[in-house]
Amino acid sequence: MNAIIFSAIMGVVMMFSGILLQKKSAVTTTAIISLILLLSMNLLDSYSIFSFNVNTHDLLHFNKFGLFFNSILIAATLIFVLLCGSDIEKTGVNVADYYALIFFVLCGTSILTSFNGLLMLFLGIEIMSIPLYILTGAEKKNLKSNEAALKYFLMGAFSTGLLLMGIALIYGATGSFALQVSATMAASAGTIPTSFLQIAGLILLFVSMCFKVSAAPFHFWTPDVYDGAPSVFTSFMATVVKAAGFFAFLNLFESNTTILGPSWKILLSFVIVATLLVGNITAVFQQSIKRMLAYSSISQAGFMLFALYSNNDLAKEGILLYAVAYCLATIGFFAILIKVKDYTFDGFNGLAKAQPVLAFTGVVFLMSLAGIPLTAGFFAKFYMLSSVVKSGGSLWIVVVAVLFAAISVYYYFKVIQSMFFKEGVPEIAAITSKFKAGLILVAAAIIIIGVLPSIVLNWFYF
Amino acid sequence: MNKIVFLVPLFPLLGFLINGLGRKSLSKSAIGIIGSGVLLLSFLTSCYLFSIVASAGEEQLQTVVTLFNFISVDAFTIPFAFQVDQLSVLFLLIITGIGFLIHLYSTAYMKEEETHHFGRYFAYLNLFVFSMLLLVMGANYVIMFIGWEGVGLCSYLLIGYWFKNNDFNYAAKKAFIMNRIGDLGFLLAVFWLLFRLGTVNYNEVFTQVANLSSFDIAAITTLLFIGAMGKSAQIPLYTWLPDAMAGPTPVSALIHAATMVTAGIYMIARSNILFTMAPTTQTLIAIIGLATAIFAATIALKQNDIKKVLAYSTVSQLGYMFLGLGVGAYTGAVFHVMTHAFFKALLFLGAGSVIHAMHHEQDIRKMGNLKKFMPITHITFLLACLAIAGIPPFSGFFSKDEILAAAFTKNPLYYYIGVGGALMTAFYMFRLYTLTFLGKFRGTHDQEHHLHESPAAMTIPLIVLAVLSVVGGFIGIPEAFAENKHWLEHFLSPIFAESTKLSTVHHLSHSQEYLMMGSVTVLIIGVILFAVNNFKKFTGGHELEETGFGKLLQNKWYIDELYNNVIVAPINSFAAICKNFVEKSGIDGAINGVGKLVSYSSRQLRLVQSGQVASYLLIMILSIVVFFIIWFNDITIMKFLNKLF
Amino acid sequence: MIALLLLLIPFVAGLGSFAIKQESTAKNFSLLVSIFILGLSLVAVFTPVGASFDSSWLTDLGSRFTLKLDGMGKMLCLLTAVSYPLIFAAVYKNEYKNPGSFFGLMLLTQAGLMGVFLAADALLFYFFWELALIPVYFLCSLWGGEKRIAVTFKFFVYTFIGSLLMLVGILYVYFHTADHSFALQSFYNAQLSDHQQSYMFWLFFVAFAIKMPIFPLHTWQPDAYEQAPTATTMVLSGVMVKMGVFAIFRWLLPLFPNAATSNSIIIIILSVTGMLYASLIAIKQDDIKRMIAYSSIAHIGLMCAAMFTNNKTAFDGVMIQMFNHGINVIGLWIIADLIEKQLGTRKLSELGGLAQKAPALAILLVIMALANVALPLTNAFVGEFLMFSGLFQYNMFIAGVAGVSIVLAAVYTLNMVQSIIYGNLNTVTEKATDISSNIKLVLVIITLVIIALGIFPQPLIDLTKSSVEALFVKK
Amino acid sequence: MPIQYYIYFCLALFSIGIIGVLTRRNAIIVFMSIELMLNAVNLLLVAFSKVHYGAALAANPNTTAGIDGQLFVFFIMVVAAAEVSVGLAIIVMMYRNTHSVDVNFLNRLKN
Amino acid sequence: MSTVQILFSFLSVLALFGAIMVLVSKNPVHSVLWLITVFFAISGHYILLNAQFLAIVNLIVYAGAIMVLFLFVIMLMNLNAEAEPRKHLWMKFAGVISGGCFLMVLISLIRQTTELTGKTVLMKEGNIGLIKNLGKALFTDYVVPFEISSVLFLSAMVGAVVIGKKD
Repeated sequence: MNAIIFSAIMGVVMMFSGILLQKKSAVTTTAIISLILLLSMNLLDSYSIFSFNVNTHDLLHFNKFGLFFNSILIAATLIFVLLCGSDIEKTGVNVADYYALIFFVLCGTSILTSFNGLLMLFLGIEIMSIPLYILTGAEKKNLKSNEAALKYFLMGAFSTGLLLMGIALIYGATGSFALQVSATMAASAGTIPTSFLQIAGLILLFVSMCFKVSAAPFHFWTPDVYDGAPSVFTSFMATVVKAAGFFAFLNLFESNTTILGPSWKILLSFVIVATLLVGNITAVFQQSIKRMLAYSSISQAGFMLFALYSNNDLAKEGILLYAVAYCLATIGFFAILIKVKDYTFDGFNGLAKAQPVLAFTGVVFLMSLAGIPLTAGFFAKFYMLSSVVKSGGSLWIVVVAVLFAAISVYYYFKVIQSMFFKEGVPEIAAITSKFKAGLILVAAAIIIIGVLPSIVLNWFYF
Repeated sequence: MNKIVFLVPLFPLLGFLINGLGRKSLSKSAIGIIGSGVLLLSFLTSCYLFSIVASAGEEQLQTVVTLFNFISVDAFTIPFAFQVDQLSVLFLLIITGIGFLIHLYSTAYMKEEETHHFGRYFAYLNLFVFSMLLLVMGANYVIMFIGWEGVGLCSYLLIGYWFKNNDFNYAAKKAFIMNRIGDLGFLLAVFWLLFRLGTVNYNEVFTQVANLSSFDIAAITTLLFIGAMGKSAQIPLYTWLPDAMAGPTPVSALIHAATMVTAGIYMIARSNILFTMAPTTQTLIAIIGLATAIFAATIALKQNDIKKVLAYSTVSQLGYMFLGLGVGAYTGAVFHVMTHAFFKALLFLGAGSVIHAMHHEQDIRKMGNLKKFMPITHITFLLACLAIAGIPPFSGFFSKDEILAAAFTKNPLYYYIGVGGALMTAFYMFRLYTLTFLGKFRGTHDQEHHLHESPAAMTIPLIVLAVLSVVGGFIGIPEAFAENKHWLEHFLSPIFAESTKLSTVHHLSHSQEYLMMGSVTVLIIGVILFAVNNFKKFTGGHELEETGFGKLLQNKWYIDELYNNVIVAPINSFAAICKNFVEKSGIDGAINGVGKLVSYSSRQLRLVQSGQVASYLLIMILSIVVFFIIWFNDITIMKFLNKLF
Repeated sequence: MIALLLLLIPFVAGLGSFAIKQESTAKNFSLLVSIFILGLSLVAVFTPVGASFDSSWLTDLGSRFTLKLDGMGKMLCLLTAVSYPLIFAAVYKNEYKNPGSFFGLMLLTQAGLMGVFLAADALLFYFFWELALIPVYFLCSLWGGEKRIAVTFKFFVYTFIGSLLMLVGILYVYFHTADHSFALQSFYNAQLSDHQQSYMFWLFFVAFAIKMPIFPLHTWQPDAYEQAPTATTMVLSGVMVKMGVFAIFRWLLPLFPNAATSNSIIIIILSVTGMLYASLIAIKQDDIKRMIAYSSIAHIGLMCAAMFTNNKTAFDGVMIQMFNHGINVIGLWIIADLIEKQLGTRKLSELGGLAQKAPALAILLVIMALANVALPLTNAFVGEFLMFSGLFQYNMFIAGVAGVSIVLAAVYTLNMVQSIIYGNLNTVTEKATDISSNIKLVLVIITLVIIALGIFPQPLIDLTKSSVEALFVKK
Repeated sequence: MPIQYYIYFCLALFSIGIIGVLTRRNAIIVFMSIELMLNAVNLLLVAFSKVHYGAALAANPNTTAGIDGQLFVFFIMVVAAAEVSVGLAIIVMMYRNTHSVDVNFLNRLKN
Repeated sequence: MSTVQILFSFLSVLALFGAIMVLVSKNPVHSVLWLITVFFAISGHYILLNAQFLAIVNLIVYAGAIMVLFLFVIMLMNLNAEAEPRKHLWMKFAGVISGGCFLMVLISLIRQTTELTGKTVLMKEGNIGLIKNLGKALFTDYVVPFEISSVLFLSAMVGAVVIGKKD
């Protein structure tokens, strides 16, 4: 509960900080401090040392997994603000409001990591999405940003409609919005004739969640929105929000899969393969690195979906690890991307000469995204694949996945090629040594996790 | 048999190292002395060994000496061992003895070479002798194979000695590759032995030969014979030998006449038991040998290059030796190897001296009447010709006669064809002799002006060899003339004991033999006289254009062209197809095709992202519909998927 | 402990070398390090079996940081350790832009190779398998020829796909181990039905086949060898290729014995086809480097064929051939590089007559060439002899067909020798000079090794005997 | 009144909303269609709530079963209101820049 | 045919007709007005279901606030019929078709359900829809979401400010 309450409060605080503080940097500092506070509160909660216990009437349910995941998200946000704070300031005038919105998003993620019913799921998603519509359109004069905002909003609202229809049908079948009920029905799904209403509802729910985590064929908003949104917020959206979405997805379907029977795996593998295909294949031919990353995030989502495919303990660990690895790498690389004026591949030519630190850390991030060993990304993918193999899932989908992973190497390494092997003079914004230090730390973290992933997981298991 | 055995190959090896490394620093004379000195040393050592072996006589003497284990794996162990018995010691004498003479000869013949090339020459020569000794002394097939390939290498190096001339290089390469083909056969035979017997040591192989099925033996012997074909220039692998004349003449004398080419005969004689137990292979050998003998002889009839003639005669003589092996006359074959070594080396050296005098002119149509200018060469050459022609009592007569006699007992047809070959031999040899030494000189004037007898270093070997080729025959006097005077047969009997047990050779009656010898001799003399008279009055120029059959012969039956068009060219074009089409378009094309496919599909898939909200949502809705449909008939889909994976 | 050192020293030194700016310092540093490692590996070779290292790594996954040094590992570590000083010495006079990184990456590669040869844990093995690859990617793309980026990238993706497939295989086997562990031993004891084996077998084999490479997965190799900086090419063809061979011995055969035997005929036929095919193409090659590349494909093909004969003799042959081929091919690359550096061309048709200008080079080249055609008393002969006799026992006919490659090898190798050193000088070769001292030294060392191992191959055979025995104990 | 009727009716309404979203280009109309969908859902929820209530009523006269459904509708309305404010703000912003509310007018982001 | 059924069918037809008119009418203002009609019809349904609170809220929030907002915006932009250019016919066609498919699929699914048979909606009576009960539930069991929804409004407000504010 701490996270929800405090994120809301911090949001309000940020709103006022805009009025009270003149200097933008001061606002950023406030945001950082309050994020640290939020993180510590959440951790305290997860260690159940100090936490507000409100009787939520089983609408919310806090378990260690969710809280830990939430703290990962908050920590990712913290890193994001630390690296990109200056760029957030550059985005527009009302910096404080952006931070406020970010905190509201965090409130939404906190709900999504602890919801115990469709009602809170719905609210959480909405609380998470609405600020994002705004952040997407933050660059008001930039038509791309406008377009992105409009598209995101319309499609988001539409998917909300589908979500609600799904919820309604489920409610019709079960007479309740609680997860357990459908779970219990699922338990006895074998005996009683499966309720078609519930199935229709679940499928619609599945679709709308796929939309949220941008899984094909419901991914279409992703490239346009990520591309159009201000890069800072893109990196936030692509990491924190998507991870939260995944957690909700996992949490929602953990127990309901059996209702759908065999078609569940079929639908899921269909979605997974489609996602990997669209993500990787389309990314190959992009000129703009930002857009390439948008597609790559789709392909990453494809990998994360494996956690859903084989929902076992390895999958849970895997999604944790994946969230960490993916957030670190993506935030890190976006931080570099933002510094470069030209987002095309040629814009990166000769970066290794101009800014060796950026280039080298960039290589680490990209390798982690590609899943090369010695980086966190490898173990993320490794856990996902092993969870599938462990669940006795059919091997062919794993093989397909690794083949697409090999394709993903293509576009990630294209960036490396232009950074290292091509001549050019990239235009780069001023780089502070603090920023470099931050990058190096993130890269170091990625490599450490890449060598010893157990530190993250042990932390999770205490 | 003590460690002294190792000295024999050791000396040449040392010579090779010293000359090879010091070829820049040492002076010519030093190189010459070292080069031939080491041969003399190992010749003396071999003489000593010979004395031991000879004195040991009939009773088995411990012949195998192991140096160390070359290869030792679970399946088998291959010792680095030498075997010195009657057969190998005989070859040792031939190799080191003639080798020494030829080294000596070379010191004079190669005088004009630059010092370091001179050193290189002797290094190669020593290396050759070393490998040849390995070949002969090896106590198992692998060591023999080491020498076998070693001599091939040296002949490659020596044929291509004048490496600036690319034709020579091609000749060298041809020699090496053709030998390799043979070697492959040899190697497979060795594998077969290892597979069946788990050993390649002569003693064990020959004792366990009973364990081999007849098919195995036939296969092994055939493969070995293929090896011999390559090395000893038999049909169909003979074409490298005439080309090998590109090398310096002493090399031709040593390698391509006296020693290396007889390796095949040695190998078969060495494994005589196997061959005796494989009659089919024996017939094959006999036929091939005979065919080669005749075939080469016909070619030799029309050659105008002095060395080419000798080369083809070598091939033909080797054919006789194989005929001997084929009909089971192992002693005869070895005997002929020896005598042939004498007179053929002599012929080559004589030719060398002629060429030396004629300033590297090799066309006999431009020579003539040389007897006036270089008497010693002339006399020795004449003796050699008589020997090879088989005029009694010259050495050639005895050895060839022995083979022919054995052939007759096997199958008279062999005999008659063999005799035909002998007559041709006599003809082309004396054609050569006449054109070179008799008649009137047909060369240019300054050539005539410079004509001179060769220096002592060259004439001494000639004389020695001449003596040998005259008297060499007396170590193998046939039964017909004197009972048990066939010293060689007695000497070698332990080697061929097993085979003689197996093969029942019924000897001819003496009267028959006299008749045959007499008639053949008469015929040969007739041919000789005809040849001499015919070519005495040959005067240059006209009759160059051969026609019809003659042309065919002059062009060696167009065998080289045949090989080029039937074997080499197709392989080349096939390789070209592999390189330019299969590799580029086929395999690599497929690989790159995958990449192309990816980028193409990427370009197509981008268009789905049309940027229009409506189309996005449309696809969403449709896919929802699809989901429902999937759900409706999930069972069938499951079945399908399970069938698929 | 010594195993760990073999792995750590190049790794740390490699990282350290990035800091070095001056060319000479970088060269000397890396040379010294490599020589030190050589000494270390010699110690390792002579220490009795059991030089291993073990520490916990991923306890919850059941993967431990286990290094094991058996006969085969010893030999290959020795090969790695021997080849690096030679390579560094050979390229000592070459110019490199930011040499610190170059030699650093080279040393990192060495660390990766050592790791592959030492790892006794599947996951660890996979780690090093990739770690050895990545520095090579940068080496080739940064210091390579003009088409380097595309070619190297093809090479990288190609091998990466292979290793990913292997990863899937590893995972699958891992979940079928009794004690859910990646340890080598428990992998050996994994219970797999023949049906499962046959799938896993191919997943693993493809990875190794691409690395070796085996026809028809070889097309990355000639381009890569041609484009890579020669020092890297030497590592690639001298040592890295052996990773595949090693991996088949260490992982494939013990893990899936039944699948190996049931698929052996397919693979042997593939390899033999590859041998002849590569030899034919080598005959037609006009580019020295490509020719060497194809000849090396042919040799590897023989090794691969021999590895599936399930025959001790052949295995012994493969073992020593791994070492010998590594040494010989490095020698050939040095010469090829020398010629290119000196005369600016690799076209055989443009060369000729070097024997007059550079007799020393000529002699050494001839010896290398003879080793390449496996002439007796050169080291290659023993290996090929054993492999062929093993293959012969597997199937006479196939052995006979494969034997043709002996002849073909003679053809293309002699072609090369003839068109490089024989014949007359031309405008290109006029300016040739004899080889510099450092390269002469390296080549002489290689020559001595060639001849020494050609006459006394037994030590190598004995070194790896234990590993061969182990392969048969399993079955 | 059988529940099926309600379901059919609401689904029809919902589908009409979808069709509207798919076929109209005017952002505002599209948005209105979405509101239509939401309303369909609302009605369906209420209907279901009454079904469950009716089912529970037999057992217990003063049950509150099904009340959650109606509250859910309430929350949907809340969210809808919030969405409308934001959505219209975005549309207005776009109109400011482009003087058009055509969804496809801005088509910079594609492929 | 009871009055309830008559009312139900009338309202439903009205709603559907209005909904269709929303789509087909060229002039946005007309569409808004038609949508309001739909909302009224739905409110009628609520009353029929005796969900009085929702009926009122629906009227106030939707038909009142939201629709007025729409109308306001439209008039502010004075969009008229020509404002919207023609759209490709096939796109319209495809839209209708896929929407229809969606409907068909769902309906066919519902038709197969055995569970719904005999389930009837309790019309007119039933007091859960009354403000008293709803309010009690809202402020006891559902207080948390209720409070949280304030965050929603807050963010919406901030958002509206951020976007609307001139800078």
